[in-house]
Amino acid sequence: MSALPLYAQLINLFAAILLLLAFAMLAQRRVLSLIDLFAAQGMALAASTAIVGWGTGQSHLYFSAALTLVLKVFLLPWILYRLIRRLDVRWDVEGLINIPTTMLIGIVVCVFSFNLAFPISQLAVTVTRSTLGIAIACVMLSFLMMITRRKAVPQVIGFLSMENGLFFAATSATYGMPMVVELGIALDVLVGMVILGVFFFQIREQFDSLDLKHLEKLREGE
Amino acid sequence: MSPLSLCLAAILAWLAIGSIGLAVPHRLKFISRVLFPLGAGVGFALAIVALAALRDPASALVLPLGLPDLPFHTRLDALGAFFLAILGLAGAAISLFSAGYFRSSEGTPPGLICFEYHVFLAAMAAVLVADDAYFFMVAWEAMALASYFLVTTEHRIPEIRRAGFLYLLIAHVGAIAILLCFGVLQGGTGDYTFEGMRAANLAGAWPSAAFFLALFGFGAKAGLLPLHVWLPEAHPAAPSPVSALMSGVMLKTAIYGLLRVCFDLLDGQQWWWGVIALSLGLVTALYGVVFAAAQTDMKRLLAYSSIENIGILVAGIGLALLYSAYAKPLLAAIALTAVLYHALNHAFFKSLLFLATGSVLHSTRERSLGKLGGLIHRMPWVAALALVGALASAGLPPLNGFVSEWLLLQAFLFTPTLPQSFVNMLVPLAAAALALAAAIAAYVMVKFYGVIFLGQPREPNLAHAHDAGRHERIALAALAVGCVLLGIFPATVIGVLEPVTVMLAGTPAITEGSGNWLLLAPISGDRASYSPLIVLVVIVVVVLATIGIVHRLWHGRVRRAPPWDCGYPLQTPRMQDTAEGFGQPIRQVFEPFFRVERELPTPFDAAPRYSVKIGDRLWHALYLPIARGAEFAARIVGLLQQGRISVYLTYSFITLLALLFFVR
Amino acid sequence: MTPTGFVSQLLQLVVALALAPLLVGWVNQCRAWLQNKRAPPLALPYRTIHKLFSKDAVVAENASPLCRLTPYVVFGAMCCAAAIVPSLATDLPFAQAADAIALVGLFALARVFIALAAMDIGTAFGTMGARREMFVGFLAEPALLMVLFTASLISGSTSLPTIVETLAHREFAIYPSLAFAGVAFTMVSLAENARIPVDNPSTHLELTMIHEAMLLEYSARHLALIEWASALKLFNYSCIGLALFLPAGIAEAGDWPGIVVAAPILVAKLVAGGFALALIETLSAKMRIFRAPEFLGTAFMLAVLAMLVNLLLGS
Amino acid sequence: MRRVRAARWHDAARGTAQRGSPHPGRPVIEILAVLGIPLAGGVLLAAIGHRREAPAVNVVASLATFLAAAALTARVIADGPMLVLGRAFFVDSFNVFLVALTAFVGFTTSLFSRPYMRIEQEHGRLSPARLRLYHAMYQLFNFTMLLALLTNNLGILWVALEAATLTTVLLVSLYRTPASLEAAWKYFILCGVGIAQALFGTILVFFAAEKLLGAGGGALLWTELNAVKTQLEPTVLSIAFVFLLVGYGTKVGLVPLHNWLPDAHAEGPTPVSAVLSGLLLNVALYAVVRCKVLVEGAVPTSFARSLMMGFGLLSVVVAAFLLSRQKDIKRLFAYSSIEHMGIVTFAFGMGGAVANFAGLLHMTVHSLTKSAIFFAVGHAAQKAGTQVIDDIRGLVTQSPMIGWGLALGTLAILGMPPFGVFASEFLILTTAMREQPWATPFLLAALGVAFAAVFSRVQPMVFGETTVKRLPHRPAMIPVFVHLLIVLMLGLWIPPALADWYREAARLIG
Repeated sequence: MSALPLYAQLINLFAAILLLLAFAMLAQRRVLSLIDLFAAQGMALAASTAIVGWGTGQSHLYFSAALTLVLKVFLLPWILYRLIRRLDVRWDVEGLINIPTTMLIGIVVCVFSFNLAFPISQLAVTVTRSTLGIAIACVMLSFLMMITRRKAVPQVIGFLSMENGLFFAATSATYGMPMVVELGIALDVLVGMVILGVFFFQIREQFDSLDLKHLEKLREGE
Repeated sequence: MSPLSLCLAAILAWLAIGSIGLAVPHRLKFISRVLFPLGAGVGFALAIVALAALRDPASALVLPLGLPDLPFHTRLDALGAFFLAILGLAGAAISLFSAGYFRSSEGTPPGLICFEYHVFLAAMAAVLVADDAYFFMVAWEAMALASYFLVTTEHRIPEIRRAGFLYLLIAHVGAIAILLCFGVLQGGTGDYTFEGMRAANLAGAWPSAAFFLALFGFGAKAGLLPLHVWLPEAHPAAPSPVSALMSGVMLKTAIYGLLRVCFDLLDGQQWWWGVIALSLGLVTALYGVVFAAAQTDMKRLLAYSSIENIGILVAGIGLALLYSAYAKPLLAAIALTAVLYHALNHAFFKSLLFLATGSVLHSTRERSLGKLGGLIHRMPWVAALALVGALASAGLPPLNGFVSEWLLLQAFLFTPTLPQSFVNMLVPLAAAALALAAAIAAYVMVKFYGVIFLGQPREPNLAHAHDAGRHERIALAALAVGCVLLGIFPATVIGVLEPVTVMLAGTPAITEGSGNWLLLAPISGDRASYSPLIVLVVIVVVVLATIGIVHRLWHGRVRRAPPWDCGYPLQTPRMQDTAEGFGQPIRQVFEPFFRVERELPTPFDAAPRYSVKIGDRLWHALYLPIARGAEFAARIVGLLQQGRISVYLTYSFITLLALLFFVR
Repeated sequence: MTPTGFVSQLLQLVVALALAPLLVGWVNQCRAWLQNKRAPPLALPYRTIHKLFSKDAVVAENASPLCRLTPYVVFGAMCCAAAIVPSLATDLPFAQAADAIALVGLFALARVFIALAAMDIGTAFGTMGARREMFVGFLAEPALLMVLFTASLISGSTSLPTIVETLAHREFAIYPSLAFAGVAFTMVSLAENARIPVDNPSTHLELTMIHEAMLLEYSARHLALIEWASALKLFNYSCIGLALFLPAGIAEAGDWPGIVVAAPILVAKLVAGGFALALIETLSAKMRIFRAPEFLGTAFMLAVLAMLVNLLLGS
Repeated sequence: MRRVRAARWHDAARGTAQRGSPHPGRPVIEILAVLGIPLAGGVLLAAIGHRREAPAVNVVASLATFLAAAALTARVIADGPMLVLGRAFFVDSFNVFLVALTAFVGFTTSLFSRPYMRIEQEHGRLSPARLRLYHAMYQLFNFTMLLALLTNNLGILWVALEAATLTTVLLVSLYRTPASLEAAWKYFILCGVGIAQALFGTILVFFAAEKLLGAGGGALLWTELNAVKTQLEPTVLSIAFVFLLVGYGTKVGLVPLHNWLPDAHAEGPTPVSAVLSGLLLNVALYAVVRCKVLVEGAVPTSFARSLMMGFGLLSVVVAAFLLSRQKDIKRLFAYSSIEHMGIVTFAFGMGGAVANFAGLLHMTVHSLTKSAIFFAVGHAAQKAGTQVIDDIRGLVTQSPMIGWGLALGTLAILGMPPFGVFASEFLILTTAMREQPWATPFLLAALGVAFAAVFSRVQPMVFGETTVKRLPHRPAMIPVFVHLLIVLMLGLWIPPALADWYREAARLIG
């Protein structure tokens, strides 16, 4: 490991933090704390992006780091906070299926994604290749989180953190996608968030709750 | 202009007539007095062209339509020409009848009926000239569609809708099988023209696969057991000319397809194909005729009798396959002649009978045999002409039905020359079954004719029944004359058939020298010979002579008196046998065939009523289980979709993981 | 058509028309003796026919032309049949026109017409008779066909004269198949000629009638013709039986003495056959109508079995 | 002449020839028009979409788009595939044909939506504000799809598809009923998650290509990738393809990722169902196929093909059985869309000239027929005031046009000749018979079940005694019959130009 330059070690550190945060979100019950965790994840992501940019001299990564910072650390959490307050579901607590099992599945998924990523990262030219596995793991974990959630807001947060994982993969495994694409992605995420915000209200006024169990009417089997 | 292009022109003409009808949907007089006779004319012309082209070498033509790599190939050879002739003749007569038939439009406007009717005709003709898989399938399914819409003309009646659905479903399944059959036949060459299929040589089990697919697919259209269920539903549902067209001509297109595949496109027939086709055909024949005997609806009865005739045809095809598998072309030729001849005969007499039921239906508004009777006094024309049809269909000499059965039985009698002893044992049984079927057919026809036309009217309103109109009479008469002529000039007809048998079996059925225009003798004079004309003449002479002598030697005085009936005074029409009563012996003998639901009155019933419903065992044994199976599978699959989004997400998640797992 | 052929053809037809009623009379007489009753005179059938011819025909009011035409058609069909079946000689030009299958067809034609005529009036008994007649027929007809097929498989031909020639002049051999066929044929002809055990020609109990029930509405010349036709039918069946199972004595093509000899031989055979028929009728009892299918089914099976046996052992 | 063009197509397909090399007269204007008109129309309608002339504007915009697309198509047919605006846009026969189709169906649907939406408004299901939203989103949706088709950049392709999801989510939830909200929510979440996987796949492709093409943007351009596809890293690409297939496959509606599809189709307004079935699914499939081409080049084994065949077959079978449980008419046809997408996927999975040809043909006829059916169904549902099959009866007796449109459309979609759907199914089945005999029994069983299921439901709707009432406005039946006529023509005669076009596209897909 000592062979690695400092920035690479830093990136690995941040990668580990991201993974940790992903697990934390998987286990987290309370909506507000979820949002905080999400913001933290964004922070870590922005930091790692910036470091990659600094380490490899890819100047455009600074932009994307800034973008991430603005979007995922300030804008989205802010929107979420406001929504929570307006919908006052602040004290919404998720009745999770028991956490140990979820954790166990999560770990299995992690191992799987590391295995999956291993042959790929062998081919990578980038120094930060070993982080690809972590990126996949993050994606999978947030997927798992979305599955386990019964309420609308946490599910959306899971969706957004999945976006984080992807973004991390993009920056760490490859030194960032072309700017156009990143902008487009960012725009989509933002718009999507707004639309979801609108949705929350509509769902509220229809079912006066954000519990997804109201959204199970359309079905085939009975 | 070549015959083929003339045939195509005829198809176009029919389409044009139909479109004109569609353009003026409600002008009934114009449609019935101009368009339908026009269609009849086209049909007659087509028949003449086809008959003329029968001896010509096959001519082919490629139309600039169809798929880019597979344009519509058309070809006119002896086989196609013969069936075109059937289509043309029967179609002409039926169109003429329809001119008088379609009066008030119950469900569908007459223009639309005219359109569907002529598209139906055109599609059948197209099937017969098609020379590549795609064109064939297009024409085939267009035929099914047009007939479906014709069947559901009076779509307000739920039974009719149900019948139509069943018909289209089975037709579609059959069509899929035929498509697969072509898929096998092209043998990996990717060439879907029939030419390519002839060239392709199939290895191993593929030919058998093709044969079975063809038997299934065409059997579904022909009403072969166990795919016959649609037939007795659809035929009664349709307007009578349409039933006549379906039963008289459309079923023949299925026979055409079977012949085309088995003898033209496939080579190297296996003897056991023959055995299977033979047994299946005979089972179908017996099944059909036994059910016909038990029917109480005149059109259902005829529909079941069509099933019987189809069975006989398929049995003949099986026999021909058997012979050609054992390289006995002459015998195969005889069997094929019998098949073709019977197809021709059936087209005539079954159309005649269906049209006759149409006239009865029109003048009495009554389809159930239990409410008819004594119509020979009210509608003498129809009665007289229907008698010809009934006798022909009962297979009595000297009419046409007998000739084909005679030929087929002759063909059976030659089997001892086969190497396979097992087959030799089987074929006499087959002959016995055929004879039995023919005998029951006579029973059925006596029931049909006797209950409808003879006896006393079973309902008062029958007193107002009126005879058929001009067009209808002419059409019926034409068909009846056809039955007689086909019956008394077999040698000539077989001479006409010769090119077809030569094409299919490689040799004519009648060897030179044996027999002449008067005497039909397949192998040799002292082997077997039959001359209906002489028989007819002798019978007529004897009858006339007897009449003359009796009136000469004694007298011809006649007194009218009320019927005696053993002196029983209080005769009412209800005392005659009903249809149920007449069929009851057969029902009793063949009890296991039926699924009988009886409703017996108790002694205390205020209004006692006795009713018997005859059901088809196969329906309950085969079709309902399949339907239930599909429903069950659907329920299982439906369970996948529980409406919970997390479940759906899990699906995606697991799919993803599984795929990734398998990829690495 | 050779002159001898023409002559023998004509002769045979005349003989058939002449002898048929006599045969009926003979059978009735034998039966009377066997049941020790006083026998009716042998020539009674002739007298009956004559009497009927001279009576006025009474036809039901609602009878259609079909009803009046039928007797003639039936009679004509039976005459044709009589012309086909070789009773005296095998040199029958007309037999060319109709072979064994056509013969069965002719019988069927007669049956269908008479059944239709019976339904024409629309009386209870008429329709019942028609139903039962067709019911008996649909099993008897194929059985007869199978019997004929057995013979034609032996002789390799379906034309009756050829069959008879081959059968008459083969070197002596046991044909087990013919034994089966013989039994089957006997049963069939009992049924077809409305004899006990299937039907009773001399019954007057309506509910048991088959053949008679169909004739209830006929009178005078029509009845006479039908009676004569059924006599011819009996004659034809006997001749078929004789031709198939003891063909000896039927004349070859073109030997005059043969024909001269053939006539007395035929008479002798018929006398024996008629007695046998009477015997069977006396010994057996009439069975319920719904036992008939079993009886005829047995006959059918036997006939098919005969064919199978023939394929198995013979040829 | 055709030879020459074919040759040009060929090296175009290799893509190396014209990298950078200036192409004679690039259709910049057309492309800008095709993309710009709907965008501008969307913006305009966002402002005035509630006025009573808005529907007309909508129609005009769609018409203009269609004309521009036609012009573009003409150009591409005339002088081969080309890169436009640097390397941002790439048009070849494959996507230009989809562009034309999309623009055409978009146009006819706008024609249909005019009376339909007015009737909805009179039935009081829509407020003017919603109508404005509807019109704006309709145009934007067209824009996103055309963008997805035209762009040369896999990343932009992803962005466009995501945007398409967003716009349609708003359209699906237009009525704000509980059911429509539920449908929209599921649609959003499932497709969002799915398409996120697709993004990951795209990243992996980028990651693999970067080594060859350098990080400088070129590594996401399809033409560049296509040029070097043989040298791409197989393991990475195969994993990438899994992500891409699962991602875009969710939008195609492949079983078991299809669960959003019936809900979205059933609950949205009918014009939206029409464009979803007729266009969106096609575009998503287009994305899958583009990626498949790359993977095919990189991975020696045939795993991409077998994956697609597997998904296709599964979709066909499952959808066929689900069809026989439907009570809602729009759900019914939604499932039939799943079935047909399965068929097309299966065809592309088999690959080869004939199968690809058939697949393209099937895409065309399916979107035409299915949108026609939805038009008819929409009006039928409006007449009966419900989408429940059992409550819609006897259409022909009351309004023959709608009844016959529905009946013929149904028969066409069920693969009845002489309609075009049969032509493609004929080719697919016979090819399968030759190359994948094992698959044919499943396909046939599925087709049979589907026929029984759909037709047994539609027949009583069309025929029989009627329950339906009159409409306040004349229904728009012209689009229905125009579509059906085209489909009929394609069944009987495929114009040679169109055939060449399909062939060349099929060759590109490989």
